[in-house]
Amino acid sequence: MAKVTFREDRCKGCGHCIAVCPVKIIEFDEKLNLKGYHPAIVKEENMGKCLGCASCARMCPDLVITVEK
Amino acid sequence: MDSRIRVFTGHFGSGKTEIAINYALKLKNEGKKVAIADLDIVNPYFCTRDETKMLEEKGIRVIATSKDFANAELGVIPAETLSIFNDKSYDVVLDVGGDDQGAVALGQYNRYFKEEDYDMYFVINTSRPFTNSVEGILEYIKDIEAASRLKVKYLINNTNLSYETHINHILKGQDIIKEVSKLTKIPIKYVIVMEELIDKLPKEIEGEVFPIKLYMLPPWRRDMV
Amino acid sequence: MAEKVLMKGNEAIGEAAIQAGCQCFFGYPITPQTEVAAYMSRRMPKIGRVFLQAESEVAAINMVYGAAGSGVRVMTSSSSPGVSLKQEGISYIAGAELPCVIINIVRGGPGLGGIQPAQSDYFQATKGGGHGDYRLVVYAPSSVQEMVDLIQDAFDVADIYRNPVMVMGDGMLGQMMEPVEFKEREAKQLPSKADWAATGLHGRKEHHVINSLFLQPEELEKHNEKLQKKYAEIEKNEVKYEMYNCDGDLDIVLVSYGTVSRICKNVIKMLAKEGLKVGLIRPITLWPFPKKAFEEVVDRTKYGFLSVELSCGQMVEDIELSVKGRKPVNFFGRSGGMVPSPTEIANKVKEIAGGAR
Amino acid sequence: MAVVFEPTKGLLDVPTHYCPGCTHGIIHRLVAESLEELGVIDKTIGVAPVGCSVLAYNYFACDMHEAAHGRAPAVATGIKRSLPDSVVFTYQGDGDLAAIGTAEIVHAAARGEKITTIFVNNCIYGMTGGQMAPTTLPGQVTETSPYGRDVKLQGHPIRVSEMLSTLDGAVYVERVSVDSVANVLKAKKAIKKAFELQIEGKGFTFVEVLSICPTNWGLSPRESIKWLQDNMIPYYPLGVKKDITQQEVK
Repeated sequence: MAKVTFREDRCKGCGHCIAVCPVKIIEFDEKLNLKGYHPAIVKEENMGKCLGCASCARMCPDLVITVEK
Repeated sequence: MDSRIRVFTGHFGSGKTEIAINYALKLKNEGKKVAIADLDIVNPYFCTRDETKMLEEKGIRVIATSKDFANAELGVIPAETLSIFNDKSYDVVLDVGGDDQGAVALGQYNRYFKEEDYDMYFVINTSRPFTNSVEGILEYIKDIEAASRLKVKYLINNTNLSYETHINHILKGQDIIKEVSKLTKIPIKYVIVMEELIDKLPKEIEGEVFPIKLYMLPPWRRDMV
Repeated sequence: MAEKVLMKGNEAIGEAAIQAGCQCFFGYPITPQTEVAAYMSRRMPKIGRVFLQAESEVAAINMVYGAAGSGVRVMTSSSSPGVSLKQEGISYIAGAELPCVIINIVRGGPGLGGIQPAQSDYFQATKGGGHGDYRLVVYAPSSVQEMVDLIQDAFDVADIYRNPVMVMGDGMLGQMMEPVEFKEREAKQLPSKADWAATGLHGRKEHHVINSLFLQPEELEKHNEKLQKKYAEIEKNEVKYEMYNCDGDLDIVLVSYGTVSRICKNVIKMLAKEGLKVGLIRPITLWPFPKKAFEEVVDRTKYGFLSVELSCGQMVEDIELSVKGRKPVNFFGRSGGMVPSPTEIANKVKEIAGGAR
Repeated sequence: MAVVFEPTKGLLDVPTHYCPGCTHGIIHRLVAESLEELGVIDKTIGVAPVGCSVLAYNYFACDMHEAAHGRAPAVATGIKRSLPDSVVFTYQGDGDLAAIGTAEIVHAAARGEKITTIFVNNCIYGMTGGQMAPTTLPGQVTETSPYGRDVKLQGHPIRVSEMLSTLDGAVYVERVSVDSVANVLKAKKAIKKAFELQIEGKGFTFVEVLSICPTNWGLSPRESIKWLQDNMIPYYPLGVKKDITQQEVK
């Protein structure tokens, strides 16, 4: 049981997190954030697959992600 | 008996150059054939080479970096210096740059100093900050002997405070230098004094009183003399 | 009273800085100021302070920048070409409003110039030198004793205004030996550095940033206005000058700083014998320039002013700005490392006075 | 649930100016985390360069000092010598460190200055808009090498880590990369070790980090990562170039 939280308004939409997620549950949101990006998110229904490995957070240049397990 | 080659060393700013110039003039007055060599690689101005004209007019041979290069900061020794070791008809005065950094320039002539006796003088001004104590002076003697690979034979008391020199400065310096002399067994050969103070010196002072005239004066003091 | 010692100007600079509490010295050898570094290298380690020979003047001044930002008293020393190299760092230090002391023992220029005494750095010292609207306080002592006294002032003034201060001497002053006394000075009440120095947080909430970059034009302009206000304060409070033989009616007033001013004093004595009444204004601060000294004598001076310099008239413009066209401003100088004799200067004075008659 | 990963306190909670995907953000975080974990944020002074990371002083939570282009190691020297108990780092790009500041970095290393330098190498000048850097690869097109860097005309790239590792004053020199999670972890280890050795007073420590510049390379962040892996790593091999603690063990 793990959980990732995205501070969506800090996200610049670079996609590094999406590329490194081992279970491929991160995707760009259809909505735009305050800056006009499609921020990275994990949909509620996919959160169960999260391993809590924090790969996404480690590749994020913008301190968007917090990971709990 | 004095040696033909006199080497003036000492702490930077101790007054070697003035003494060397005055000493060369004294030798000349005694009728000798005199050469003075400026081996000062430390100071950019106020050097023997600045007085070349005056010395040559008096018939003294000056060995110094040519005027063309004197301001090039090359810190080089004139090649002619060797001639003073080879041509033994000269009485020679060597004006060496201050401290061990200046004395190191003597090292290259070590071979000649081994072959021929020399008198190395160590000039002391106890109004200078690093040579105001027995310990300070001993340290400089040690460093300069090591750098030059030569031995100090005589001490010179050149204690002064430039245009503010009082007789008490010289006497206080004399006390310190006497202590150095006692510890090192190196005798005090000269006490340097400006002519106007000669009469104030006590008669029984150790060493010969050597009156000097100053040459290394800034322009505003030259014209006012 | 402390006992007098005989010191070379350059050594006295080192000792004066040490006594003023200079914690760090960063330098690079260049004639004719190398003895400053030599003196510091001998003394500083023995009293637990920092001496470091940098790889260049550029590095040295940036080390000063770092140390000044850390809140310690710091000094560097160089000569004209080296000071040119330091200008980048000096501009940053002025921009970041940090205190430090810069010694400049001037030689001839431009380019490599020559090592003999000169005053060829008047422009680079007083008109900025580096980029940007900034000023250095510039002291120009004329004796070894005055140099010692002014270095102690320099550290205080640097701290009070958070501004770099230059003490500028010609090579003669650096190389000559004179008796000096290191006077006991009353410790001044100086502003604390705790509210700006980057020393590590040590529990402080706000992080301190030493910086001269302002991204918004409005912010930079505001910063420049603040600097200008500070410079106006300095102009009001820190002007120093000497007026010599300036009483009564005067034929000519010489204007001269540094060691040349000592020659000028001889000239004044010489000319007095010939019936000419000559005064001397000796700026001790080159910036701020002692404009008010000219107000005192301009109306009493018959033939005007003569700037006597070891440069090609770099000070003349400042004198003209002070005299405001009310009297002629003449110039006599030697450059290339040549020092004028009293007779040369006296002849020039007589030429001006005679020509006007 | 326990927190596995959260933003470090070594960085202030402000968004950075860096382009999307720029790995400066990762490298900032690794430095800040190291300082936080070593408990030294309170006595650290960082020196920011001129270059894309010129505004680094706005992001690090410690005291900061901005330096002129290339002069960070000299500024850091001044700071460390006046405050010897502090932790001092410079954060410099390839133009700053390997061109205009070559003398300063070489001599800081040679003196064994007890500082840590984080050297961000992305083969290009970012701040001024994509000109050739000393580290630009042979054949690489930049604004000022429009026909590709011709080593016959423009000289060869400098492998700074290898160069500095020849100096006795440098005690730890490693080249790392932030192109993958595994390499980010290695980079973190290297940076933290560099600070540890500084704190132990061992000497000059240096970590070169291969980084990307999507904007000036004209590639997407993902393409940039691949370009780094395919082109930079072969020319700039990763790994420890010097480690006196290892030599001591031997």
